[in-house]
Amino acid sequence: MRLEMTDDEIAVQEVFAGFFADQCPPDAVREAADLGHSPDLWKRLAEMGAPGMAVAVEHGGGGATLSDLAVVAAEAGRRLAPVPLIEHAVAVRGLIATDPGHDAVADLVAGDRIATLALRAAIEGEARLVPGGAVADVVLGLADGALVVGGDAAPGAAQANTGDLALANRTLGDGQTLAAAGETEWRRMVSEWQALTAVGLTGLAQEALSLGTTYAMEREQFGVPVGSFQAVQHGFANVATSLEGAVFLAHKAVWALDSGNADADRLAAMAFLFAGETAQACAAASLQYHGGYGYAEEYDIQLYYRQAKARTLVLGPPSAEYRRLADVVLAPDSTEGAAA
Amino acid sequence: MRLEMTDDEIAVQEVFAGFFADQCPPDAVREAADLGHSPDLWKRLAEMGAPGMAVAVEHGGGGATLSDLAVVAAEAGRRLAPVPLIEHAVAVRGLIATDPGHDAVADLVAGDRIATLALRAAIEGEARLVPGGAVADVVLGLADGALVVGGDAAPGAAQANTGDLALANRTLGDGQTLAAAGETEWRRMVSEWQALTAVGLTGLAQEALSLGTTYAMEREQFGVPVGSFQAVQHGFANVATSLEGAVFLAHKAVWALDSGNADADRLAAMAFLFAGETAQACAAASLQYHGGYGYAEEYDIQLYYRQAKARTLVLGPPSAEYRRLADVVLAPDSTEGAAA
Amino acid sequence: MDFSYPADVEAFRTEVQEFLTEHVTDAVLEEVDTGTVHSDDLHKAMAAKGWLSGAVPTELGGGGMSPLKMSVLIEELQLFRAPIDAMGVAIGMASIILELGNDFLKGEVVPRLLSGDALGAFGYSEPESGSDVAAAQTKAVRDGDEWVINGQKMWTTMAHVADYVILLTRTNPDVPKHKGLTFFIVPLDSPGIEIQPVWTMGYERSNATFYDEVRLDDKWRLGDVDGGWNVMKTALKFERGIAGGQFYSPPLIDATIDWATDAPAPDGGAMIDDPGLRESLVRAMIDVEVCRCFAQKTAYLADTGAPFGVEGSMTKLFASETFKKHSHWFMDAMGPDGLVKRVEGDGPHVAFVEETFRHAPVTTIYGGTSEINRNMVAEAHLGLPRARR
Amino acid sequence: MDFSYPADVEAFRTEVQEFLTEHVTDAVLEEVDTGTVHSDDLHKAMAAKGWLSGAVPTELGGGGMSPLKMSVLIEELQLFRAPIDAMGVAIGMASIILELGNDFLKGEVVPRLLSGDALGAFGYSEPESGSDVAAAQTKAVRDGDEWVINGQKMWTTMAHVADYVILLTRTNPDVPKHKGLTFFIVPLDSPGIEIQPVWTMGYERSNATFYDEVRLDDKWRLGDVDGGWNVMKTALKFERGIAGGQFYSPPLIDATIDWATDAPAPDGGAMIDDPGLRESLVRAMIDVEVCRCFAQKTAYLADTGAPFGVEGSMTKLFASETFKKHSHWFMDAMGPDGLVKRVEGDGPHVAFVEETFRHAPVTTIYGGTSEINRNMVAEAHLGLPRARR
Repeated sequence: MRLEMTDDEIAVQEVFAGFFADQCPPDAVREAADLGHSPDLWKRLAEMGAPGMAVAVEHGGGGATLSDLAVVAAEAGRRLAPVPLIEHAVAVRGLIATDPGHDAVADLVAGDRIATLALRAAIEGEARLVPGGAVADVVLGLADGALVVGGDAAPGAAQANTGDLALANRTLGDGQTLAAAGETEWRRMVSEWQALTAVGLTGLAQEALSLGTTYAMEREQFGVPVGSFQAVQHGFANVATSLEGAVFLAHKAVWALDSGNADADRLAAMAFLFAGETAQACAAASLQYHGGYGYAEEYDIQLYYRQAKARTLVLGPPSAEYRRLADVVLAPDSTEGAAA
Repeated sequence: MRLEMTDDEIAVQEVFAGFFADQCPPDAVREAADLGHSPDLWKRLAEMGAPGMAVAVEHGGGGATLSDLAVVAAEAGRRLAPVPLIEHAVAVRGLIATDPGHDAVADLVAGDRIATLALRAAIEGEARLVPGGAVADVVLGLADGALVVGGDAAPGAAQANTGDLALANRTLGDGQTLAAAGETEWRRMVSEWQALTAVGLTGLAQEALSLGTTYAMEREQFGVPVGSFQAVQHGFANVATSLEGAVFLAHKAVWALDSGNADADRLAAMAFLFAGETAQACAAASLQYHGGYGYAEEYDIQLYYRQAKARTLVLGPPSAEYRRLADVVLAPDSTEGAAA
Repeated sequence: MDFSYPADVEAFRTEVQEFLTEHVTDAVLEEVDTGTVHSDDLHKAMAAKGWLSGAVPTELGGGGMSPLKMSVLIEELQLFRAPIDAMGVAIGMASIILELGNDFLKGEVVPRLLSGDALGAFGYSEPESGSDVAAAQTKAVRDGDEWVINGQKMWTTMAHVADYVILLTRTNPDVPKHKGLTFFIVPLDSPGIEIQPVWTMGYERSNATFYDEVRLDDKWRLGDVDGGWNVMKTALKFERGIAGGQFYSPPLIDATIDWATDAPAPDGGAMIDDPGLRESLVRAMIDVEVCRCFAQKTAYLADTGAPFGVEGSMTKLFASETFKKHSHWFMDAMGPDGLVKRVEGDGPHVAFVEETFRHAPVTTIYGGTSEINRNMVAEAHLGLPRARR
Repeated sequence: MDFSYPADVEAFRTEVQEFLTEHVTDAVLEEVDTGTVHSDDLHKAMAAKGWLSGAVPTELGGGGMSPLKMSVLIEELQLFRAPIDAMGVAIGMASIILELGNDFLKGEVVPRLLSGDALGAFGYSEPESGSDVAAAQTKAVRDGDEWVINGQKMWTTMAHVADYVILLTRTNPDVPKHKGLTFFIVPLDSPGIEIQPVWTMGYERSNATFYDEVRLDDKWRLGDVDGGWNVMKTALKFERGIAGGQFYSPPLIDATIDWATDAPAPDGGAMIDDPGLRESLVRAMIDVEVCRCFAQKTAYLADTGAPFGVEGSMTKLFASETFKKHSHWFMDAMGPDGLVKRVEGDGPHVAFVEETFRHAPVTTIYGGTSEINRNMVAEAHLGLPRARR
């Protein structure tokens, strides 16, 4: 047991915290809003080796664990980085797991091409509102029970959306089949996406909360800082407490995936759902305690409010995921149960 | 339009506020806990004419409106009166509406015998956990689509329950049929019960809130009254605001029933659901701000906490009622719609 | 109690509905979607109906439309998604001038406001004073018969299309903050005024307005020198009677139902059959009924001449907080579909849930934050002591 | 991060589970249901296992069971619905005495507590001082080698079965309130002590204890005269390490699932298939996972010697507030069935949801209210200034 970052992880965190602070200030996020993607930021991330860092060395990757990648995901989330880093990483890992000789692997690991994952099964060959779909060269997804890799061209334009994400519909119907019965492989990728996105959402939430408490201590009304009112303090305390728990649970899910824990899928879904709600709650509290200014485009907290919602909803309606998870944990033959 | 009580209603309120304050102090509620009913209090209420007050004069009643009766229901709720006043009143009205010559009518109107209403359709002839069922001589209910009046004897003992209500199972299977297709008549009674109970719950909630704010101003910690902390004030303010709305909505539902408004059933269900949630929220806030003492049996707020829940749940799981109401307001041929 | 409306008010409601059906066209809604929450055609048509002057109290020379009728008008406007800001400012500003203004202002400004020829804007908030409005720092210094104004206002919504701003200024910095304030009606074409847009998450446009050596004849002063707080209290009194915000949710609920009727559910059927969504829709409809009760009670109190300030605070708190909650519920129900924004050519009915999600949070801020309203309910309704603030 | 437990801790968990499976019988659960949340058989069996003495830090002469093992023990006890109060008091009181007590107390009291032969009770709260514990007014006045104690304590849970109470008294009324406090270990059979039951909504029994001219030799004093606040800080340090409360919800969730598996749904099928209930159950399970993470992190911090006070506050706040929320959810799901109380002869597994509903609210009060914990999180975790309190 070690519930702190290793020295290596701390080193990675410092590098990427500095990287995103430099390369991805809020104005860069605003500039990338239309496409939901910054080619320049992606290029620099590729130079850092991030797109392939959690790919095995034998496939040209960095050989890092998901836990290592999660450290990067947290920093990317903190700065709302407009790049499909998590989608790309899990798609490439999934492609290699099913077709290690696929001719796109080398380019993808290097970050010269971009991969993504359709988070919901395609309907009549079409995967709707795929994150990173506006820019990905390679799209993995589930179509009629098969894991396929689709090859249509990236549209280069996002469907305009609440969170300025690179969402686009992509065709999977004419794709190449990686596994005829590929739901297990696809589910593994979705779980990795959920766990890493959960960590990313906690990074987002931490920054949202920090923006809120900082503003509340600077802003005075009635002669005292807004942050000195007990009602404001308690509002912050509630979401900060949930956030502390969300951070632990997200990292636990990533650890479970890394270590092959039987609970990994369940924990990943739980971590994602909880982190999504918590990130929204943190952003909402900080927005409220910004008063009118939070609502102004030039303030950053509104970016976090919108993106917390969008990064949660890209998976689907939360209630659908709660019910899917219920089917897992409440199955008659489940060994789960609350006290398990 | 008149959104205040009439002078007559104010007079009724004053009489019954005094009556319940005298005759139904918290200790009387505690003493009646096992049966969930105080025969003595019922007898005195009968002497006041309350059981038959909303029955037409031609049937020996007081000829009052439901709005008048609601004034009494609010005061009964405020003091947690352990009598099935609302159940009795709506059952008698329903009996007279379908069988005015029924031989129990005179006794019931006088309050010499007690009637009640099974709030959920009987299953295999058995109505479960009927409010007032432990003491009612006459039980109206729905069995296989028919409105029946059941004649089995009152058990004289309640199933012990969270809210110390006179709950008991009653047999309707061998009852007398009042209407072979009686769902409309039964639904009318349930709506009257919902609207009047909504008013009763707001009375309960007002007293619960008052207990809480009074205690919070008397109780000092850290040298100041607990009620001077902003977090406590905001907790109270939220539930007080809902309560103000619940009071209006409950009275609107009663008015709609009295005036034959087409929306009456819908408003009654809405008023009941909202008043139930609000009463629970008021009692919960006041309990919390009592600190440990609220939890002690000798303090009254715990009575309100338990009864707010019980008086809401006797109808059934709230989610079932929300969904039934959805079937009404979301029906394709409904003229409702939010903007209606 | 009797919740029925008098026959003349019901007839007025029908008249309003017919008017709005005709005038709140898709073109008007698209005009509003430019960010300036105003349609001049609609505003002038309402003025022509006599609804602006009608709303001014009889004793001030207005039409004395009853608070009940006003509440019905405001309710229907909201249900039709019509912009109401310009109406509220015009009526409010005209009423204040008629109650406290000089003959010049009454003659020059009021007729133009009530005919719809001129628009007003509120100039209370400043960068450093939002909820604490009495902390205003914009300076007005007397210079003979003139005043010289320097400072900055924030959230001067509609200033870029308006003709007048009702400006709160500090005329005496050496007394307690409530006692050194003075109001002016300022023509927005006065030299020295600069208006900068403030765009918001909800794509509404507000403004920051800058006042640099703006010179104003004393006739533009409203109320006594250093008597601004009394003017503010009068302004708040009028504003409460014309405040919207009670019926934010109905159009959102309707838009969600429209979507759900056609949207396929994951397991077949339509989303409108989803039990969770159905429960949410009913809960939201109940909240709307509560708002309807609050709005009716507030209007009733106003109609009978009773104070309705606390009822107004509760209405605002409940309506805006439930609206924000609903905006989350229905975004969530739509999932990824809810995220897709309207793009040019879509028309005003596409993506309304998404737009609402971005708009909703500000409703718990402007016109009195939820925190301020909770303070008010705790003190004025529950009798709790003033908490530190 | 690595969330796996060391092999010896996993082995210990298995040992605990086997022990509890054997010892937490229905008879024990029924004994607890008398209202005194204690089973002497279970307590003594745990003492015999060495788990009481084991929990005392090595440097104080105890077994030095690691915080990780302690957390596993406390987790499993809660999952088995076993009473833990007596264990917590015994370990806490023994540890404080070993750290700060004199030789007499170490020799007389500690062995009896750790063997399970004697039970302790906490005597901090008073009628007028709950969260504000330092405001204690129970007086101790020196009289030669003796002290004379007069006053009243509230919430002295288990005092009616206990042998000792750790009593917070005021020995100097003329200094700031934190500086005039002194602790004593008081034998509960001392002349002048009266114990009155305080029954609660949850049917647990607590006590009010009255001290009337209770005379005590100075050897029963714990720590310095007027040094009580330091003793309190030590006590809180030990209590945090043995605090339960993280796993209230799992037995409730399991009881709900048991009920729902058999309960018919209104439209046919079983309630366990109801989508709304399924979503609630999953949400509650997620909250439990979060509590599990909090508990593990707190134990980990303790294990590494790091401070864990803020983590403890967050754990308590989150676990108790979600538990109370869950208690409402599942009562509501059961509807009228949820209201029916267990009656004599039903056994300890019937109506657990109902009992939980009555018990849950106190968990957001005792051991630090949610309000106090929010203050703590705001100040110590978020660095916000001390609000007025």
